Amino acid sequence: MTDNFPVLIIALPLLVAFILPIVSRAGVKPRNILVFLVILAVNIMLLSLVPEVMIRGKILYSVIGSADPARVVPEGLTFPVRIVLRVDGFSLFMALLSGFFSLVCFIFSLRFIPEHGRKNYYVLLFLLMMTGMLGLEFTNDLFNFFVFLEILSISGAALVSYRTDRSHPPYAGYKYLLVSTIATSFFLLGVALCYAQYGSLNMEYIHRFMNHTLLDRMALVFMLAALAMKAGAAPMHMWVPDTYSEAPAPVTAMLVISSQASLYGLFRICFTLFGNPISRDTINYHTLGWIIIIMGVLSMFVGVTMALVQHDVKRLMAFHSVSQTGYLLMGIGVGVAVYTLNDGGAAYNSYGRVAMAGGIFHIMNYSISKGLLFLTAGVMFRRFGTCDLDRMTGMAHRDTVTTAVFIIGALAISGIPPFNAFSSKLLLYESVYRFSPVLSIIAMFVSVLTLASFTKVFYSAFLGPCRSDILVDEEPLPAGMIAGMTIMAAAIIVTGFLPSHTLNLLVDPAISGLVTIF
Amino acid sequence: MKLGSLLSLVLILGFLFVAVLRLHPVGQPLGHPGVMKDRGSAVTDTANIFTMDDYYIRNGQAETGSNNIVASVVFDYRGFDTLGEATVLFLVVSSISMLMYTILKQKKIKKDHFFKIYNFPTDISRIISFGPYLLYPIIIIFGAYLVAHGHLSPGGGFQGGAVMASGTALLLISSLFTIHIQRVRRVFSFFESLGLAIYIGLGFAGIGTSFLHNFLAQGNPLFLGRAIPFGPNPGYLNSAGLLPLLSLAIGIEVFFGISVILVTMYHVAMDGDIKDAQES
Amino acid sequence: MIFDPYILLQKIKIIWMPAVFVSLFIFLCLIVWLWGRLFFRNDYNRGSGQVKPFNSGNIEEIDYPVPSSSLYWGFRKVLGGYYDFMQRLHNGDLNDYLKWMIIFTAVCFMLILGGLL
Amino acid sequence: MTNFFLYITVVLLLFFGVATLLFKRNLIKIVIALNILESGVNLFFITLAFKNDATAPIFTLAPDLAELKMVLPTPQALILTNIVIGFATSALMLAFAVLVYRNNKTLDIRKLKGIEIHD
Repeated sequence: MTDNFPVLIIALPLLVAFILPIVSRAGVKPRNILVFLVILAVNIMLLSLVPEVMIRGKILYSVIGSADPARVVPEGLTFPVRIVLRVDGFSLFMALLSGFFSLVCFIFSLRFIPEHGRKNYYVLLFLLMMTGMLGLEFTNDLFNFFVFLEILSISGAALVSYRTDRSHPPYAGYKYLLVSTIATSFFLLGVALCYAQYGSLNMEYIHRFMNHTLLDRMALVFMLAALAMKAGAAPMHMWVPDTYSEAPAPVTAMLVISSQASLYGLFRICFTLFGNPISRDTINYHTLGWIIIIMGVLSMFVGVTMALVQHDVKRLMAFHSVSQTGYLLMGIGVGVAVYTLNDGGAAYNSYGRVAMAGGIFHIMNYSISKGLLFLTAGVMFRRFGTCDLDRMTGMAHRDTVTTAVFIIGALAISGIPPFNAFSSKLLLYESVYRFSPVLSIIAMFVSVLTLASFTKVFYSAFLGPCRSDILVDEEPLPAGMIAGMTIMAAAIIVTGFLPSHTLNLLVDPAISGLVTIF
Repeated sequence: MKLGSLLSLVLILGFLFVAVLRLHPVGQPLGHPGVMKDRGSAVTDTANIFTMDDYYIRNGQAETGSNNIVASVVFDYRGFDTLGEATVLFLVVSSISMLMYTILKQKKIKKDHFFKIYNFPTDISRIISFGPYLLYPIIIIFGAYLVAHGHLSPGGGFQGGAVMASGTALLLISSLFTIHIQRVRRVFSFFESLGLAIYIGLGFAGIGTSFLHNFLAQGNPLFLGRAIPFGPNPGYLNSAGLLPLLSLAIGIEVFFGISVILVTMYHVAMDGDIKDAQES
Repeated sequence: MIFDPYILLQKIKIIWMPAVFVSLFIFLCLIVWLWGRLFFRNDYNRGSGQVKPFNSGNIEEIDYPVPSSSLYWGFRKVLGGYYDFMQRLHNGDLNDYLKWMIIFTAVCFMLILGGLL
Repeated sequence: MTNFFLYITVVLLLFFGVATLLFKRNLIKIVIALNILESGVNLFFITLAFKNDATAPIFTLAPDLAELKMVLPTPQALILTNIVIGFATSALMLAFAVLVYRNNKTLDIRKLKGIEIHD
């Protein structure tokens, strides 16, 4: 039965989503219980894959529809003929994050989103968004990747415009969908170019026979541009604040992790698809790495400087996600740049791998703390009915839990010890310094500005006199919201205090899964 | 900015033209010329097969029992993609229902109001008001034919479903059917879920081997499991195992899904017209 | 390859142990607190006017908190040119967003395909 | 060069689609441009699958095996998927456009861009 877990993880939420319109006629409670159970089941199945994949380092394959699901390539052939799911360290790492986020955000949105006829659709789209992420992370087939990317973007766009009664959200949804659709169209063009030469859509097969011809490079550029845009990297990041600021808070947290899923796709493309340095005439990995690094540095700088002057709290945090995405890109970019340097792998082993460890570890740390901060932004919105920091004051008098978790999240994302992002940022600074000192200095500077802008949020929203005349909702927070935020904060503290265990258990297998192709 | 983007566009165009020269000439794709040679009765023949497409053409009939190789690719070899695509359609139907929820839940449009706006059906031509009633059964039967013969001839669940949904569009623009939109939408969305549930349920039925495994293909001829030889043949309705069933499920889903989209959009348009009429 | 973070961190001459850091931090806090209790001035009275913040100028006009859009105004003013430029880019125009993507694609084409670098 | 006629059509379709996306300012026209782009990609796939003097990959009532040639089946399956996805995306985008129009009474990007400027 364990052989079927990779496909069950995707198929079970799909089944529940399909019957959800019928179930939700029975009432709110059965619907919530069913959805909660299925998200929990997905998480349990993901955790049950951990010993096999993470500890024993096995790569699980599941061929959908085949008579022998464990055999990827049929006998007598050199290529797979069906869609193959591949669970390695990196995909399981990202899938664990997605599952965790879905659970927390679902708990948070149980009471945060008011009960309304539309909430049925909200739950449904939420479930499908999770499925899209998981499918995108597990699949080893380029076209299947495209399909799941499309599922992810459509559900995201619909959820962004959940508050249709206000004038901005539909336009924000339109923007998100347009950007995603163009990205996926470009991606599909790249897929077509690959298919034209190799006659296959399987990533590992294409990797094995990769020639790095002109067409391959063209496909690489199309995929790179598409996924970087989807992930919100620097010159193409302008849609991020516009859409993140209009979505409800749990959806924004999900959007954070979904942009990480696109980033996952980008890294996969760089390594799993094009990362074969064996053939004669390869692409210049140094150039590719520097493109990613420059994209990352631009994202960091532009994101944080723009965040500093915002006074819409969600817009501020959205600019921060742009800037933190830069860290990830920088770490992986250094890894790509030294991946095939002509020194026998010395640079890669001494600091390239550390930089990648920092980058991948920071994916986890950043998304958890940023998710937490977006959830607290949801609390602010609930209290004051607006996201404008000018009209907020004195939340610390009333919501002590929110204040505490906000402090934890803000300190964590600014890289203050002993929270988790410090260890990943430390790894990044130290290794990137060996590669190019300027990058490291910029990264530290950006960290300082991050702390400055969160100080601003803390000052405006939490400090100051407690005024009940500007509050729109004075009820104490529901247990679900507090539980969601507390789980996130606990995750920050646990990973912050056990960085070496997290690195060993999760990040190292992730790098192995990303770099090693059989 | 404008100039820069225009220059970039032209540059990309130039690179694409260069790329075109590197692609294989039109009409000569990858593949082995021996793929069409006669073969024995083995289920899987892997001699002289070097690309995925050759594999499908040579073994699709024996493995899935479907004469239409595209259908066997869509529903068997890449059935998971089809599931994703059906999910996309379902997703869009749900999204549109969510976005238009407040508009759809407004109080019902009164009959006389409706007639006042559309001058309907008093000064409409007989052909438009009664023609659809004649055409509708024909369209539905043609769509159903496409769905049922998906594994034998051009067509399949998506095409047949889309054809049937065009019947809904015809009814919408021409008949009194539109007054009963509210009740009809719920029924449609129920059947849409049902179609998808059938598809994924058939997928789960094969989970003993693997998800979406075509376990009926080489089984009893009574249950769609008739084996067919390689090469041209007249086609048998009781072949191809799960394929006709999956095709049927997708046909149901697409028909009702597109119908829900059409009905919702039509309702929204009508609502806008009423608002405009009230404002003017 | 062995991937022990301690080895890894020693390679780059850094050892990071959160537990040690936190205990050290608490220990230092204790020392500072003790030092303050022992050697700081004792003539600070809670009930008196000493606790009020000192505001120069007209006190009646500043009994409200500074709005957050006025925070960091010096930063904003010094880098005014930069911010004006950036805000022109983030103006919400969809076409501009897509233009940036096309420009990025073209630059990548030149760098990776054209081999400019 | 006649061999490449279809490819050149694909390139031109892509070019016009992207150019329309960049320089048109109406939300509905942008949806149309996306459809043009998607048709370009679809045509590209079909062109890749084309084989000279070949029939559709269907064995029902096909010519004799000796003179039978078939186009590649996979791209046809892929574009079938892509067409449905493209249809679904355009439907959702048009729904968004309807809502934008109802809320803001305009479909012009230049007029819409003012609605969410924050300092």
